[in-house]
Amino acid sequence: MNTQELVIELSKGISNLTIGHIIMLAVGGILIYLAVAKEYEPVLLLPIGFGCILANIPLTGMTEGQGLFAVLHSAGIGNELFPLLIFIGVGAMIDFSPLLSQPRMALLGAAGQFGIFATLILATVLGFPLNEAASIGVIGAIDGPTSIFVATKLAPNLLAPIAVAAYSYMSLIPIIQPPLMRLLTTREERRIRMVYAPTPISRRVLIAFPIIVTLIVGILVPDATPLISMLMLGNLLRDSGVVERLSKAAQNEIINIATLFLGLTIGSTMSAGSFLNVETVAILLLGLFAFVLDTVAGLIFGKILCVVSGRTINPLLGAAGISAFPMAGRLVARMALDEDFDNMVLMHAMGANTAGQLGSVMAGGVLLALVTGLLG
Amino acid sequence: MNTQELVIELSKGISNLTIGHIIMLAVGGILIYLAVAKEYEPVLLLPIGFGCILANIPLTGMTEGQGLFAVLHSAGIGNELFPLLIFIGVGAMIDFSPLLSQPRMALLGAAGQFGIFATLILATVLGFPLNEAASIGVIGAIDGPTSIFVATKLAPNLLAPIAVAAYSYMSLIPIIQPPLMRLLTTREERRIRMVYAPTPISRRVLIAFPIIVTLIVGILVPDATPLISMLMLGNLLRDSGVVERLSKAAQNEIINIATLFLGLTIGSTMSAGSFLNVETVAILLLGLFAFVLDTVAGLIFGKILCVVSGRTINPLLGAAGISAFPMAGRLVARMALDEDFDNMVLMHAMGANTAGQLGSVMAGGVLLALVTGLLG
Amino acid sequence: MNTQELVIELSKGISNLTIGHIIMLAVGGILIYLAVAKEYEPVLLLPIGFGCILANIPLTGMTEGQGLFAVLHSAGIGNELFPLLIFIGVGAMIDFSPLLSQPRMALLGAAGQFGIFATLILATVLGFPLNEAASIGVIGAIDGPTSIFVATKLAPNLLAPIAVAAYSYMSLIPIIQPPLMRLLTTREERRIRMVYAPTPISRRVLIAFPIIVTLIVGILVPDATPLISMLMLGNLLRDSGVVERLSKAAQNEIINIATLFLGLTIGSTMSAGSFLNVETVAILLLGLFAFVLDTVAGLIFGKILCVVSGRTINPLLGAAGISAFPMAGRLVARMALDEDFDNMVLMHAMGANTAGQLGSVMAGGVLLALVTGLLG
Amino acid sequence: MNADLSYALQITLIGMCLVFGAIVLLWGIMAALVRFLTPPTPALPEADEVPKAITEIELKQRAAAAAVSYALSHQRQQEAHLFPLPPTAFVSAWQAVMRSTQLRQRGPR
Amino acid sequence: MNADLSYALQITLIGMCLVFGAIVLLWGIMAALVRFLTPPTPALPEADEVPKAITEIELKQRAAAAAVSYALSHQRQQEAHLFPLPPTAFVSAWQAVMRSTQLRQRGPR
Amino acid sequence: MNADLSYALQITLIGMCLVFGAIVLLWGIMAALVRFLTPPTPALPEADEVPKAITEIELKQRAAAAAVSYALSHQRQQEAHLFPLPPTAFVSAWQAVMRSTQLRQRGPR
Ligand code: NA
Ligand code: NA
Ligand code: NA
Repeated sequence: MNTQELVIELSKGISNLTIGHIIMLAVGGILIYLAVAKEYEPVLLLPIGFGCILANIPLTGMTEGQGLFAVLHSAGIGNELFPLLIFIGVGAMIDFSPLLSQPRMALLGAAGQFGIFATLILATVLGFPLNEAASIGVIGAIDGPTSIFVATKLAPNLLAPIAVAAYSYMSLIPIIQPPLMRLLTTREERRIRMVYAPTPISRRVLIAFPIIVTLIVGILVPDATPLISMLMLGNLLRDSGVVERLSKAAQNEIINIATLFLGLTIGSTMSAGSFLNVETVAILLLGLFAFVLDTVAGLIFGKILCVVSGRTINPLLGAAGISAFPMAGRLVARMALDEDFDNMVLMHAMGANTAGQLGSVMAGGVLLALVTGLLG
Repeated sequence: MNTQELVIELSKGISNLTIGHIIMLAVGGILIYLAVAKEYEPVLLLPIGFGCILANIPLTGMTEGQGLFAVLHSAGIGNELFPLLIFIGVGAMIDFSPLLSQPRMALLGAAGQFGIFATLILATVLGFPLNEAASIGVIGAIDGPTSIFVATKLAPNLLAPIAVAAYSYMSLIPIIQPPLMRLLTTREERRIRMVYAPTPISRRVLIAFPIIVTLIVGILVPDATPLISMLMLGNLLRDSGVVERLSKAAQNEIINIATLFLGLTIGSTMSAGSFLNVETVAILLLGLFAFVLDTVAGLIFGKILCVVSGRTINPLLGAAGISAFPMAGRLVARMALDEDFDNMVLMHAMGANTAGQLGSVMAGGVLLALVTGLLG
Repeated sequence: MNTQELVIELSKGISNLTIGHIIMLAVGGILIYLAVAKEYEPVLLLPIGFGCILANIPLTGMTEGQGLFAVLHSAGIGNELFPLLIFIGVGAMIDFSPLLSQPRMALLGAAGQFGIFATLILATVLGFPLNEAASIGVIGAIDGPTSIFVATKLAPNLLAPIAVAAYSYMSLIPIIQPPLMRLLTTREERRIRMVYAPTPISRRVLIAFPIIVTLIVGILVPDATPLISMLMLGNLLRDSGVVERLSKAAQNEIINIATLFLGLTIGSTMSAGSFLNVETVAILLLGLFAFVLDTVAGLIFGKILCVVSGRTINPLLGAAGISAFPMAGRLVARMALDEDFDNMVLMHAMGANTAGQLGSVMAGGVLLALVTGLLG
Repeated sequence: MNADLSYALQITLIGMCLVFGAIVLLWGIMAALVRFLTPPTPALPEADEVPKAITEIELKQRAAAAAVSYALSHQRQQEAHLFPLPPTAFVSAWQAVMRSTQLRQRGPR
Repeated sequence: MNADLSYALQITLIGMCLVFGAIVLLWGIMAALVRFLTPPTPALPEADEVPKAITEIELKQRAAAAAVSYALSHQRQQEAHLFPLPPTAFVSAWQAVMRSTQLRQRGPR
Repeated sequence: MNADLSYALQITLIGMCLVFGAIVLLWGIMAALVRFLTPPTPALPEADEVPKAITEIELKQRAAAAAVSYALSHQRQQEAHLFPLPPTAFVSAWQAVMRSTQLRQRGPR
């Protein structure tokens, strides 16, 4: 090995560094900054940002062959294992009793899915083929695992920007939603108080609920079954009360490990080569559009319900129906409190929020079914 | 897409639902009911029941290709990883000192394996080929991981009914055993009190025991090595006292995650197509036969020992030698207490029960060796 | 099956047992003894010893086909997953503030890598080809995951003796280092006291550090990126303070499970056939040579720094620069205390020790880059 | 209008209908579950007037209490405690001493 | 009698013999382990009569105590505590106050 | 001298240089990080003499304290506690009682 070869060998890292890499390294740094300094969904943004950095250091081999990220990708992304494991954990953390005790709150979980379809239309207009447009639309599910699940099935090539958009915007909920809430509702509407006289929910109902939902959704929308069933499995582990060990495992080991690996691997798909292009920018903008539209549709539907119900429903609740569990629910409750320090709508908001979670999964499954049916 | 196609696409779930699916959905529901309401081995029956339900919702794709259950099956059932991981955890929870301090209790762990072989004979008579008959017989090991391990090697096509039989009957131990105990022993026999003057067991013995057992069993019955060695590894982690971290991991993370995945995946093999047939009914009946015969053989052997020892051994202990650790041991102790509130045989029963656990694994290995030798 | 066949079938375990197996069974027993009785790195030596025993019981099939160890090997050794997961956990346990507050301590982490290269030269002289010689040299990194990572890439056939040497000698640090320390330093030198007036380290520095190190090392030495980045990821999870869940998972579940599986699988590569030969003996001796040389080089460099700094640096610190985190650091602090019960150099020693950890990873990466570059 | 856009519009129409339909179905299921699976309560206050006596203020108070308890429970969940600790142990031992002192001071000496 | 049945009978015969053989071997090993690896106890009560003095009642009491402690330890294990907590901390702090009060009350004032 | 040995010597030379180079770079980075990212402290004791007043003994004491606290924290880490418990709760409740007693004993009756 002569000196020249040596210098080439030793400087291969720097000499292969492109401007694209540097931009993506900065993007990774920004994601980590948002995670650490702003605490926006840090459990996801931090691993995504770190994975992004690693994917844009040249010649590490981590995303190829037997490299770490290639291994993790085929172990848990390609087959959707990680999103499903995360859903077991999420299910084990969700309490459906606020929804079960006020079943009409479920309605609010439907309108908040409108952004999915509107974005699908817009993306089609912009020239994306149907499968990609649908995958972009599903960012509007505002639910990470659902977005990843659908995108992996319909357009795996767009997984990186879709997942990044889903999780980044989800973490930006406290910034995106409040202006829309103020814009679309009057002060009087936001001050509407709601009666809280819930039916007591028995253990039997809590146990039957996840099983029945799995059955009904499973039979009506088979494509949504993996997602909804794992969410409901987690919830059953929790509410059954007889498998404390498994419930703890779902809420801790399983979700933590899957989250870390999912975040890193999603981040590692953000390589300059495949991420830095006009399509990504379009997807990010469309994703933001979907988020805004979900909130707008939710709020308008909330206003309709408000009128229909004789002003007994606070229209802010519509904004909680978009999913983004549990941030959206809490945000709505805080907004109502801000207007009137005595206006407690948290239980109603959590009901609408869990309904939005269910609605998002079902909307994702319906979309998958329709697009697969059309294309297949 | 015209309306007709759309209706077909959207109703594909319902239109593919067969009466078989509905029956199996009910079976899954019953398993969950037993788990939740009766608390029969809920950590296994609940995931099995839920997996069964998911396997019988049409067109979810979860058991094919890259579906969740296909992934979990090839990750941990086909290669027997999950049963072995569970055995590490079980080993880390077993205390062998009751057995070590009364080594003669070991004898009771041998008779309780008779059901394995008698069921093998009966299954052969009923026309099952030898490999399948042996897999059915091993339900009589009354030990989930052993049954799954042997069945995966000899007759993977029968895995579902065998695993379901093994775990369901194990959870029904408190219902199956007591009538047999009362039938086969007299009140006087059940009231026999036993002297408890155990040799103190030093830490050195507790550490040497799992290593020696692994060596001896491993060399004499190589086919039993994976099972016995993982059981003994867990026990060594526990008793060595120097790897607290690993012992905790075995008793918590490892066993919990493996149990959840194993249960779900076993349940997912209970699809109507492969489960609903005469063979399954025959296997379930043969499994029950094996359970009964194990208990009967154990009790008869207990009575023989009782006579031989000059009525210093309570024949009930024979029923603890069947494995089904630790339920069988506790049940025997409770039966003895029921007859005489002052008759403490728990330590003896746990000794016999741990011996039964070892005997079951060895019997499984012997069976595997003999059948493989004959067929291969 | 006639009687003769039966006897052959049933005695296949014993009849296939060779003297080599017996020797290796004894080796496994000795490793477990060291782990349990001497508490030398028990979390690794115990699983390695147990894996060694299982690999040398004939005909278990555990290391072939779909056997447990074959499965674990392809799941986590062949692709270096387990060492990298361990590094996430190690990173989450390392506190870099002693190093950051005394950056000059970093220098001590460079000299302690000399053994790597000297051993490479010696192994080449002894006739090992370059790739094998480099893998043997990397035992001198005195860091398990680094050794395994490099050996898997360069000479997977030597993985067993290299990993065993790395971990065994690491556990023997308290025996190997003190005589060398006493031999190479005078009593006066060991009694040198050091001023401790550290710069306070802000949270911002602690968070920026792992990211910057990943970037710089990643770009300069791409081959070291997987190792250094996972170490730094763990450290970032810890120091960011916003992802407590992930940090705990890294420090507990992830590292414990990976350590257990890694140990078992490494042990299982110690089969008599591939382990019991002159090469292994040579590797073990060369590994010891590397350890000794690392310590000697570190101490000599420490003496040089001592002189250069006007006797304000205790030369013992050089011995902490070899990696072997955190044992070497603690050992140095204890040696200093032994000479003078008032001489506190623990913080300086931990600084040097963490620098040694970083130096080891970088040296491993440099070696990998140079050898890969040379071999083509 | 190209084919994809036409498809997209169809999907939107059908999709939103299905989502609303599914949600309404869910509403019905939940209502039925709660009605049929809730065990009959002891039915103590059979006096029909009592529920009406609950003023709006009381309802608001109840909502507030539920919200606070829910928020607290949720916050606790987020901290991901691995097992529940008996809360009394966490009354600092020093506090206990002060309480004990107060206990002694009751009544004149 | 078909071949499989004949095999099954052979397997049963040989299998049960082997299982019993292995168990007897295990018995022997355990007895040997306990004998040879148990460190010689301080051998304090060398008086040979003492062991005989242990009446059957005492043996039963011992068995009962062992059973209870075993059952309790097992129960605790099932709850899957992730690490052992010092038991004293769980004496409720309030209890501590009461103890302290009792402490004060010892003896006349 | 064969080719491999020649290579090995080259690798050693270049490798050690690179390792030292990288470590020196690391030193520089760390120094820069600490300098530029440390937030300006409130700068209260602007009096320049104060730092000098810290005698060598005090520095040693400080080192000792840091070492002990570091060692303790590390030891605790090794025990792999899954979440930090408030230390006060672990002042044994019995200790609390004794403290309470001492509290009462202050001053004459
Ligand atoms: Na949504
Ligand atoms: Na059995
Ligand atoms: Na080193």
